[in-house]
Amino acid sequence: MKSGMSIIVRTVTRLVYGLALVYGFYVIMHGHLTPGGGFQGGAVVASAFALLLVAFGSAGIKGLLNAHLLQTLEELGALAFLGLGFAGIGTAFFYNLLANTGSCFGATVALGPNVGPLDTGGILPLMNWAVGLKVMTGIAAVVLAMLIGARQEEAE
Amino acid sequence: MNLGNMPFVAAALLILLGIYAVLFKRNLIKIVLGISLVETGVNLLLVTLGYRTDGIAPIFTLAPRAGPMVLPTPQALTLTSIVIGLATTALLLSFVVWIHRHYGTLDVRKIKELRG
Amino acid sequence: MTALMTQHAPVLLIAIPLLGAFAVPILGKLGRGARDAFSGLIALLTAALAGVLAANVFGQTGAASLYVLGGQGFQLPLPSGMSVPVRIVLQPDGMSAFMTLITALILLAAVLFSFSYWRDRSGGTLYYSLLFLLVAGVFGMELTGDLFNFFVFLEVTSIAACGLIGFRVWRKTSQEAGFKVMALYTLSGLFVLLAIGLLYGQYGGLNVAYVANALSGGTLDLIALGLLLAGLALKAGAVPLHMWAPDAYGEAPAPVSAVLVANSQASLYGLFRVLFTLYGPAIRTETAGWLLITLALLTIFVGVTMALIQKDIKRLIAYGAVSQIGYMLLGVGVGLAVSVAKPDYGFVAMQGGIFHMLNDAACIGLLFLCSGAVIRAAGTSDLDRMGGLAHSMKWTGALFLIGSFALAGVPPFNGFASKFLIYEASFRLSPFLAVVAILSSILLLAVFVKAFQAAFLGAKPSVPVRRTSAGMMIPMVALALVVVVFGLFPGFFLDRIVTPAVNALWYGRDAYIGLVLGGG
Amino acid sequence: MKRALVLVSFLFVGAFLLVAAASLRPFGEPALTAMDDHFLANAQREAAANNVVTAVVFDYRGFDTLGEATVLFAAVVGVLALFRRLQEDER
Repeated sequence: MKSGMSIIVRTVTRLVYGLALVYGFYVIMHGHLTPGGGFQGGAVVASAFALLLVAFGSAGIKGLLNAHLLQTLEELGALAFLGLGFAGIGTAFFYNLLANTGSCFGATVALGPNVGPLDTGGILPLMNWAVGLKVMTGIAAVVLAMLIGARQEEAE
Repeated sequence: MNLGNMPFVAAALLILLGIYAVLFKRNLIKIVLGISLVETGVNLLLVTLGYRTDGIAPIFTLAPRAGPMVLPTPQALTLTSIVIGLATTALLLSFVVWIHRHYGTLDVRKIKELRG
Repeated sequence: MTALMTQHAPVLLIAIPLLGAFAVPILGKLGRGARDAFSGLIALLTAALAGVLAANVFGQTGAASLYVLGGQGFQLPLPSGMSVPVRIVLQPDGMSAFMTLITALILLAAVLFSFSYWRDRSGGTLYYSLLFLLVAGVFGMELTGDLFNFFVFLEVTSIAACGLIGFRVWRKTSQEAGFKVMALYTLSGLFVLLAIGLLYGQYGGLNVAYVANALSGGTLDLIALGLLLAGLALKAGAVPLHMWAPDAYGEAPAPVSAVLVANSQASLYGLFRVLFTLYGPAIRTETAGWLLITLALLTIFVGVTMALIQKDIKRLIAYGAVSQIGYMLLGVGVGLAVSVAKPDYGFVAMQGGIFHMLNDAACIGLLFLCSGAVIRAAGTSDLDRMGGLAHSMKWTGALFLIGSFALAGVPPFNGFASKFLIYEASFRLSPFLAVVAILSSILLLAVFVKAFQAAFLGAKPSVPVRRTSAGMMIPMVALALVVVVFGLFPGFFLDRIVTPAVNALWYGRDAYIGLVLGGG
Repeated sequence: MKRALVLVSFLFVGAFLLVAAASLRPFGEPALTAMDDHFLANAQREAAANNVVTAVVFDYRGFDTLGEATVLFAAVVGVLALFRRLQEDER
């Protein structure tokens, strides 16, 4: 158990985790257009991390991920989200100040069903990214911490 | 009782199953599972509350037809409550790991230093 | 800058502790000095904001004000002729402002105390982060005017509190308590969420004022009320749902126990808000009032009798804290029972119950901080194994005694001021209530004097004790000052802050609804 | 004795929940939908987002989402605190 799981699991993991990452980032990026968003996409990305951890063991990914780095990134994500909330304080906290302004993500949307231009949503896509960063690193940190905690117990 | 309300009753039954596990099971992991079941039941109730007959998902990107859409608020609430459920489960399981380390068991009858 | 602070005080009061919580772990990498300085700064800023908010609200004699999050204007709940508020609203009124003052006071004391109490422990940055999260959640619960938002902040407090209860992982009991409390908190949160779901399903809205206006008092509303009461009473630690409270207060680090009391009080605030503002005349308030009174008597009785048999100093104080929840419930319950006829003594009872929240936070906070100093000095929390601490810790002993007297309602301390109002008013409703309340207070005094004697008097201990450092002494003295000043000049504070808070609950329902829905 | 008490309270809660579920309005026919209809009608205009759920989550109820992110943050900090590296005197 120490060095991860069997060769089949490892091979499948090698094949799948890249796809899972791409899909997760897609879900985050299109959160304001298609089903999904920061939380869901972040969870998909984190599940790719978790897959790596399970298949290769915590030793197998050493150097790639560590709890400190993940924690710092998570805090940055949380701060970014809070900062986006503060950004609208000229009008009201959490005011969507970029929507329909023509600037970054500021294009207007045609009413009713449409193809979904990416350049819309105001601060919604930015929030999706902030939350996505927060969730993927947060869940990965939890999984890593619990795995290391369980290892310590086995060693005792 | 009308049969049209069966989805709500199903959610209530799921909640009850969870509460049953919390009250009558002796293994900490099973208690955590029971709590998760209660959470799932509540989430299910929230989502069913938002359903509108023949409604489509409240997303305009390439929507199949311009019909009634289901209510978006319960979905947003459910999303929030799912994440909260994840957070509680993670913390509960961490406590379980430590309890196992300290007591060497997960049986609630043997974990009772705090009484009175 | 000042305009920003005044206008946006309600949201900043939640956002600033959150900023602290998110940023402390990053700044903590610079070292302990940076961490402590930043934590202190955040705590001070939060307290200042609570002061600004209180000045605003009490300046307008406790009338509610609005803050619409994310709206075109932050004071516009219903733009362009809508009938339902669609955005989340913060709606601080006299009662909310009163509660934020309590929380800010306890936060300041706890953070100051932690500087030296937590100096040589691991995980300091995580500790401060969780502390700020807990406080941000408490502020959110107290300020929000939205049902689901209330639930979210309830869960923030639950999770942060349990992280702190289990923080000392090397103690077996702390992990047991952490699991137990987390499980019960989660269930209480889910009850609240279920009730909110039912109300949403029925009325299609989540705003407190909107739902309050729409409530009809049918079967489903009563079921939702039952779920809300059960969930919030559990979180507040009222008997028979108190089983988590002594574990939580007893196993958490001492300054956290003080904050947990503020957390319980926030749930109690939620309970009062549900009963007075959300439901109000939509239910039979006499029945609800007597239900509250029954809970109150049970809570007082069980709290005091269980405190009698405790050997552990923190569990003893914890049961004292449980019994005090009963006094608050008694005062407000008497008020609720007569809230249709609105006689004078009902108002007095409410004043007593609400004022007691502040007094209880101050003296229980003081006692918990003292217990932290005592346990640190004696190296044990077992009352049978300590003694003679007064030889080297005169001041801590004196402060413990002040806290005990205040808790038991001995004049001239603050507990007397509020308990006297409760005795007086509940006597008018039924003498039996007053007798139980007074006898329990006397018993509580005996319990605490016994604890004082066991810990502080007796022969000088053979091993040298760790004296209370100045950093721990300052917050204790500050809380003791609050205890004494509120006891000496109760009338001043009663007029300035308690009466507006009571008015908000007792008379303010129509204004609360009218502020959001327009009209009146 | 204690088990009987637990059983009785369980049955009580069960009856309570089933009555609640049965007395809710009919499934699929929400009665008052002013708030949700506002979201459906105006999310594209006000928040410029095709996904109404995302518009509700991040725009109309953005503060809830901040709380939700905070809950997750609290859980992560709590778990990291439980599995932190302890000092020698804390084992």
